[in-house]
Amino acid sequence: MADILYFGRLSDITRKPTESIDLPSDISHARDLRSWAEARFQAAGVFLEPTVRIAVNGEIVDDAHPLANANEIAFMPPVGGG
Amino acid sequence: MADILYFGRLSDITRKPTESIDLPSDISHARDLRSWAEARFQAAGVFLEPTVRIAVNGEIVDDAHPLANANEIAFMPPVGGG
Amino acid sequence: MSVLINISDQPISAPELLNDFESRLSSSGGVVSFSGVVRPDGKDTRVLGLFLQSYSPMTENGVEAAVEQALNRWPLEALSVYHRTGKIRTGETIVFVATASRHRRAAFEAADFLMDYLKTEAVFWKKEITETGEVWIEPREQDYQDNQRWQKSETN
Amino acid sequence: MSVLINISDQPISAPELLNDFESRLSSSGGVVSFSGVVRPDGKDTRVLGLFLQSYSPMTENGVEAAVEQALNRWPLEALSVYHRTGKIRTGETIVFVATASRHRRAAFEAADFLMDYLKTEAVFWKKEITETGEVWIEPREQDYQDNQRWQKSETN
Repeated sequence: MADILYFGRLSDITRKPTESIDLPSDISHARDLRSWAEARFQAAGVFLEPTVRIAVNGEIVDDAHPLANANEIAFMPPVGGG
Repeated sequence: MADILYFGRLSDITRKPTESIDLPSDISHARDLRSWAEARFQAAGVFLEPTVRIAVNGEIVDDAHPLANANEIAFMPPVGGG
Repeated sequence: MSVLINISDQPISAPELLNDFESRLSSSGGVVSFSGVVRPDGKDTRVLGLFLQSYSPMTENGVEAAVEQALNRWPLEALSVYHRTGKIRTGETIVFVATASRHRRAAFEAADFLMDYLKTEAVFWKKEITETGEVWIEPREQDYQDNQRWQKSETN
Repeated sequence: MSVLINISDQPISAPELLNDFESRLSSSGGVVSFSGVVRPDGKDTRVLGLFLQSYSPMTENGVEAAVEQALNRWPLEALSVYHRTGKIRTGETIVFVATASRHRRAAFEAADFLMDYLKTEAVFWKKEITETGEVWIEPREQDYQDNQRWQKSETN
């Protein structure tokens, strides 16, 4: 199982902040999970936006990063506090 | 009578922060008061330093400014707070 | 060096934190503080408050890395960063940064730098709660430009 | 706009003044404060305190003019300048400046500008009281350079 986290406006689309899934066998890299989430949530391209970054186990990664079960994988729209 | 004020390190030389004098007849401009103070306090050139400015009635003036009795005349070494 | 970093849902009182900060100083000449207060005026409507989401420990790690950068770049004696998460009402303080240095320019620049980091790179997501609903707010272009000032001057 | 200028021999508590300042705000996003604390280390010897001399009303008029400049230049909601005169012991606060604006850059720059004015142009004379005697201190070259930054950017 991998934990998938949806931050900021993404959780408005997914209607949940987090879920645990068994990664399908066709998801081997970060870019695959973008397409998967896009299709799953009918997200009008939101998960493909370059400014929506992916973090694996707390580190920002690029789309070619490999994914595996037991990873914590976060979708992160643009950040900013204060 | 004119009030003469000596600020900062100048009062260490004059040994008084202020004095009232009847302006001698040969003191008609700010530059004359510099020479007068210089001679009076044997000040080793301090009153002639260009960074020591003169204020008349609360306004910085140049050496050509006229002086008169009833003026408040201040010798101001470089300023700075905080 | 005295460093405090605090990211929590507890209220922030800038005067109290400035008081604590001053008590940690021994020889600093200049102390700069910044506090960010939630404004009542949103894009179109009155803002009742914000909701701030963080991602632990990425949020904390990022702030710590920015603090390290500030300490390497400026001669600071002390530094505090407080940031609230969760629900924060209009008029309440969302962020407090304080810096102390014997050089006032260093204290100003380090506080400014940390605020730019917090506004543009810190791992927070921000939702405005208004009279007409809730909307996620992402950084303005101006915020990114502010932050890039520091990258340019790295090459000096 | 809310402006407070205070030049007196009364002690300054930066946290208390920041608290007062915040209570005057209605909608500001960013609040910057600067406090200057008397340092224990002088040029050669331990500093016990300072003596600050002012020249009323030139000192007040000059600060007011600098405040006017700041208000013309930056969109500020509130501004405070407190400066002590007379004897001030090491560890005590000699100056406090606070600025508030909905733009944090404006609040930072205005506070920085006012401090540069106070350090280099404000009508004060400063004497260090040390273990070995008393010595008048005039501004450092660095202070003048800091202040000139603002004149350069006037031409932008």
